[in-house]
Amino acid sequence: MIDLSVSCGGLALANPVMPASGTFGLEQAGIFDFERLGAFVTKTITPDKRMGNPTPRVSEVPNGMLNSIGIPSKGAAAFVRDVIPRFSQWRPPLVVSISANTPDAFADLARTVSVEGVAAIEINISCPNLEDDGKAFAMRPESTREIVRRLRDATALPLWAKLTPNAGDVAAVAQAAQDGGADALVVANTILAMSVDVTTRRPSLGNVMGGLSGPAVKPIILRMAYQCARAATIPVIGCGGISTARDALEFLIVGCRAVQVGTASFVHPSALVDVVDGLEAHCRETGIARIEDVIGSLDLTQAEHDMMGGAAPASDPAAYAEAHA
Amino acid sequence: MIDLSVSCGGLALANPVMPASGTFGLEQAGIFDFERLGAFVTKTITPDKRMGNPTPRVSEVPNGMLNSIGIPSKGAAAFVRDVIPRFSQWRPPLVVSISANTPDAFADLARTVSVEGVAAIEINISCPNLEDDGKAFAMRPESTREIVRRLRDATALPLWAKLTPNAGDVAAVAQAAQDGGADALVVANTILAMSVDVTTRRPSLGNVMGGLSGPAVKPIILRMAYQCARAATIPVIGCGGISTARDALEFLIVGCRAVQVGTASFVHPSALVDVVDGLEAHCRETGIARIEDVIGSLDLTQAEHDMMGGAAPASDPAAYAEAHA
Amino acid sequence: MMMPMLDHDVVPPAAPAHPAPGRPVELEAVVREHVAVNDEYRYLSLDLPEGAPHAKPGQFYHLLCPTGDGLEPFFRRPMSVYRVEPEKNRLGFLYKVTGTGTAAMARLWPGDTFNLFGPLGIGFTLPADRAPIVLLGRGVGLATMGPLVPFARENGHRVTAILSARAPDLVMSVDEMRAAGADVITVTDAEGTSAVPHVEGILEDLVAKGACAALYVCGSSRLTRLAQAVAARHDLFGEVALEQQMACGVGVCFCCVRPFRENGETVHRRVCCEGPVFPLAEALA
Amino acid sequence: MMMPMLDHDVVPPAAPAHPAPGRPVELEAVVREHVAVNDEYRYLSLDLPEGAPHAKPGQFYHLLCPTGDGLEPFFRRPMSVYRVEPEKNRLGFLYKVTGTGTAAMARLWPGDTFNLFGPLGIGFTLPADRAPIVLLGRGVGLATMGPLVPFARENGHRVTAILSARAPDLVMSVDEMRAAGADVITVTDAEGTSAVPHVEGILEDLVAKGACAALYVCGSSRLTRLAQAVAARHDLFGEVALEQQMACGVGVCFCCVRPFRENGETVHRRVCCEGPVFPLAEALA
Ligand SMILES: Cc1cc2nc3c(=O)[nH]c(=O)nc-3n(C[C@H](O)[C@H](O)[C@H](O)COP(=O)(O)OP(=O)(O)OC[C@H]3O[C@@H](n4cnc5c(N)ncnc54)[C@H](O)[C@@H]3O)c2cc1C
Ligand SMILES: Cc1cc2nc3c(=O)[nH]c(=O)nc-3n(C[C@H](O)[C@H](O)[C@H](O)COP(=O)(O)OP(=O)(O)OC[C@H]3O[C@@H](n4cnc5c(N)ncnc54)[C@H](O)[C@@H]3O)c2cc1C
Ligand SMILES: Cc1cc2nc3c(=O)[nH]c(=O)nc-3n(C[C@H](O)[C@H](O)[C@H](O)COP(=O)(O)O)c2cc1C
Ligand SMILES: Cc1cc2nc3c(=O)[nH]c(=O)nc-3n(C[C@H](O)[C@H](O)[C@H](O)COP(=O)(O)O)c2cc1C
Ligand code: FES
Ligand code: FES
Repeated sequence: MIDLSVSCGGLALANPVMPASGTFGLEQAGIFDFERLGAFVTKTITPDKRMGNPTPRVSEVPNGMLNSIGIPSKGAAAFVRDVIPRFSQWRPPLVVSISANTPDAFADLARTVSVEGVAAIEINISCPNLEDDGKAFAMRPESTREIVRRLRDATALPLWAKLTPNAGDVAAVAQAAQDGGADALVVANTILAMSVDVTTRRPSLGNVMGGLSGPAVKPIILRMAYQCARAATIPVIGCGGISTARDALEFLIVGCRAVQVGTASFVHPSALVDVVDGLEAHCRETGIARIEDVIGSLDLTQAEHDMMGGAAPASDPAAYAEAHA
Repeated sequence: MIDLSVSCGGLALANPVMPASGTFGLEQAGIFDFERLGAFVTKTITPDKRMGNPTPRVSEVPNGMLNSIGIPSKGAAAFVRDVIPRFSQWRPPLVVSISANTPDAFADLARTVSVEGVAAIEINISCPNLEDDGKAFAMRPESTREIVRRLRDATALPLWAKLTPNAGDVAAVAQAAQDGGADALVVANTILAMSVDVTTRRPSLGNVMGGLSGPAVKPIILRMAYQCARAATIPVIGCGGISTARDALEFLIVGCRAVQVGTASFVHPSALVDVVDGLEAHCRETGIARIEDVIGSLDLTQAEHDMMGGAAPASDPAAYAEAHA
Repeated sequence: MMMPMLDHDVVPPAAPAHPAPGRPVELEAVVREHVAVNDEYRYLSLDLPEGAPHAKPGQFYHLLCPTGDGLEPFFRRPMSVYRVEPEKNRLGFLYKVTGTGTAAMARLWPGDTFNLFGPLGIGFTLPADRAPIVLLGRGVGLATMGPLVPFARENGHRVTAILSARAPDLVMSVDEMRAAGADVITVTDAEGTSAVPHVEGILEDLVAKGACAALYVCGSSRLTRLAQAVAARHDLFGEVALEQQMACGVGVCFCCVRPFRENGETVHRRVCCEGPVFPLAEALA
Repeated sequence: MMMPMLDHDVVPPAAPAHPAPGRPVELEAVVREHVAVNDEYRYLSLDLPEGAPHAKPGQFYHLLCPTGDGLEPFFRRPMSVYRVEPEKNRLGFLYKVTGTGTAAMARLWPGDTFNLFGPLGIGFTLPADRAPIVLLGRGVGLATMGPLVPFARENGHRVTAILSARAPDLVMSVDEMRAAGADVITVTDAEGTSAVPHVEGILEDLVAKGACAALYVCGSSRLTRLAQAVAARHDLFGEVALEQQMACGVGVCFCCVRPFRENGETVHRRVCCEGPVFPLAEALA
């Protein structure tokens, strides 16, 4: 028996695999086995009812997708009443994603969803803070520290801060979230992007710009997850372009304690369970008893790999202390 | 005859297509017709001789590549003596890319390459500034403004500032470069990223992290180019994932006056000339006489496209004023 | 309501309740036949694996079109079932090559496998009382309407199909629909018979003759608005099958919404799981 | 130097000058034949379009392996020519399936087109004076060495090929090389004959017999170091064909560098355009 369990951000998870917010819902209950997940993560909810963005809301790009869904929401009250109780029929813990446009509303919402049946709160701080010129909370370390502190005071539940990859210094934002009292970091949300229909000269999204996700972002988000795992001591949950167990392993190896799978489920409806199965198979095949042993196992020894099957002599390390081009 | 000429950053270009720094060299002279390019852009040179980074220096990822070449360089003196004169046999203007790790060395280098045969200087300010804790100049507006100003004083040649997509607020950096006296902006360099070989648990690059380029980055860089074109009045040159004329058109439509093609040339050696041909063909087929008419022609009218061939009623715009999820 | 219900898909006009769709699965189908129907449309027939669930008329599959040679569709593509043959464990699509995904699909050869996810969405409901129905379709809409004819006939409904197209050679399914027992009327742009007033005349005639107690429409906003007007005028039951770009296909991503009228308010509904078949009166077409 | 030069690829050992490579082009070749040679290697023969430039021994092509069905190689893959048949306008590769690109390549069928870019790089040079040469190859190295045998024989050189492999059934090209006029010695791990001291003995014998005036090596760091030692000991001309990951293939990206000894200093050279064939003594293997 392979032990896939991990402790992560205040929760004990049966395995490190969970859905990414906005790509998962009760509608999938008939499609794959919910009991196989490490946790549930809901679509972000907002205090009030919202419509979301104009269509087209998605567009495909090479190896990825753009979305500008916005956050259509039935409001917090309806969510607490109608949705949360329905998750109690399954064992995995429920993580509720929340967002709001002011610190007050955000804190209120955190209180509202701190109810029986909710195991942790994921805070989507990639949304604009209307009290800070509309800049997203997670764009800067200061605003991140403040909002996390506010929310830390508002709830006793574990708090997972979901960062935005659009920040210039994600590692500093990660540290700030930890300082503010976050129990885990989700790295990261979608990357702001756009595409244009050359024939009509219109943006392919009704909202002009949208978030990029899927395999195309994986190398960028993996780098950020690695930087955050080095900068923070709280667990990092990798999220961005993970489609297969191999992708998940990359994130675990650079130091993530868990992963979220989003866009991949749109292409392969059973992607989440396939990743769990794949992790187990990988451990079995490589003689790993506990997935914990994979976490943070990145090998940084500088052996230049040799294309001809021998070890090449290491080159002068001093000459190598250069930036990437 | 389609008029592909554009004026851009102090130069009159026969067409808006040029190579991206580090992906072009005299070695290609036998491979495609150099006379067909809008301009030449050299690999970044540094003041002194450098070795570059350890191997493996490249790695492929879905629809893109990672590189950590570093800037191997024979030094400025050898470059001015041996390389610059050889470009005089062709008509397109020569843009020399330079970089250095201190403002002083950067300014000296700008002076050194301000010689006969050089039409403009592209400043690669994505490199670390050793006097600012190793943070790249272009990560923040202030350091960008300062270095551009320093270089502005050092040379009379047109100055193109090449920005880094790793900055959190690229539009602010663009404005700062303009304030500092740049004549054009190149948007952008590679995005910091990484990948891991799950079998060896080693980073796929000898340098651990490297720059992502190729089709995977296009939607992100296109968004940044659009933001910079709105924020600045000087020309923006789009660079990131452009492989075809359609890709180039997307950048022109969002407001770029020219484009650079990099990684695509590694897959299709004649990519640069193919993009020029494709732009001409597109203009011919769509009845456009001058490529200038395409620049900045993005259509932002909110017509929700209807999948069924009619115009759907526009939804409530107020409800749509939401952030992307 | 005291009328006998033939099937749980057959509901009284007053309160059309939607049947719950069968549980969707991801499966590898095998291409049986792949032919050009006319210059624009292709017919793809697939063998399903043993035990695969079967679609109801109006439901769709989400297709993983093959990648390669410069065509790299990323999303799945939604496609209505055109022919459902549960007894033979077969399925047919009628489709038009419009972009990347359908172009990739057009390269499938007999014997190739094709990854499908479905059946998805909510299909057509029939009125009670064996009431006569009228189908109104154009373009790709004909594909979606296809399986409604035998389904309605088997349930005892008289069916009239009004098929609209740009030119006579682009009208599809005429023979199939006739063979399945429908009266077929074709209208085309080329013959000048497809304009709204003319089609409206045909519909009014059918209503007057008692041949149109319910209206089904697909493939054209213009025709949808016409059907809405006629149905409202005569208080007819009606449904419309709608299209929207899809990512997940199962209701979680909210990209496939369209606007609907509900108690005087505009609301968004997801085409993939609240449709693709919707009450005619509520669609904002 | 007063020796007659047979060809500009044939240069005196004292000052080996490299021939200028032919101008590379991107072209669509057509698969003629594609067969498994043994459990690990495949042979791919291609028809080139009329007028395509031909490669010299040691040169390579940069291959655009087909994408599709989960294999999406992004870069081109470098591959030495194994057979060059200019008179028939044909080209052959001998390759091992090791990863994404070669797995994609392995799916090519006769009749398929295959996009190549080349010929690239600098090939082998022969010593002057019809001096006898010795080839030392292992694994994929044998593919690179392949065309050197007929090339050397045509230029009047006696050729001895020492072919190393894990097991006897993995030694390739023995018959071809014999047919082309080489003396072939096989050494294998399985037979315990491939260890460095044993191969060193064979080489020393050949030198002593006057059958080894120049050494060519490819496919093994161990054998390269051995060849360097023997060549240095007896002041022999020698070349080594090296591998490194490539992006551009033409010298502009600097990803394919390897370290070399040059006037006591370590320098980087690009395998794609300064090689892949390098002076034996200078490689840091
Ligand atoms: C429920 C449903 C049933 C359908 N049934 C059929 C059918 O039976 N026969 C048929 O020919 N077509 C049908 N369509 C339309 C079909 O989905 C599109 O023609 C197809 O997705 C186009 O993909 P593409 O890659 O060729 O085009 P592209 O333009 O390259 O597609 C780009 C993106 O837009 C989406 N898209 C483009 N057009 C449509 C559209 N009309 N509806 C939804 N998404 C679209 C694609 O799925 C893809 O995500 C149906 C659509 C829906 C929603
Ligand atoms: C000049 C030259 C000539 C060669 N000739 C032959 C030949 O005749 N027969 C043969 O079987 N192989 C030859 N090789 C090796 C061949 O290029 C690799 O086996 C091939 O690139 C592996 O690609 P992949 O996608 O299957 O493997 P992957 O491991 O999936 O490749 C990942 C990346 O690493 C690169 N890579 C992996 N192994 C090598 C390698 N050994 N050398 C260079 N790049 C590598 C790939 O090109 C790709 O960019 C040659 C290499 C070079 C440089
Ligand atoms: C359609 C869609 C909707 C999303 N909605 C949300 C959301 O409501 N809240 C949130 O924090 N992230 C949202 N995301 C971002 C994902 O949770 C995830 O961070 C991102 O997609 C990267 O992961 P992936 O590449 O595995 O999809 C959404 C992503 C997609 C594609
Ligand atoms: C191999 C390689 C080397 C590069 N070297 C440089 C460089 O020396 N200076 C620089 O400003 N950018 C360099 N770049 C970045 C490119 O100029 C370009 O900004 C980036 O690759 C994005 O464009 P692309 O997607 O078209 O390649 C390099 C990129 C690659 C792939
Ligand atoms: S396609 Fe995702 S909700 Fe309909
Ligand atoms: S592969 Fe680009 S320099 Fe050799």
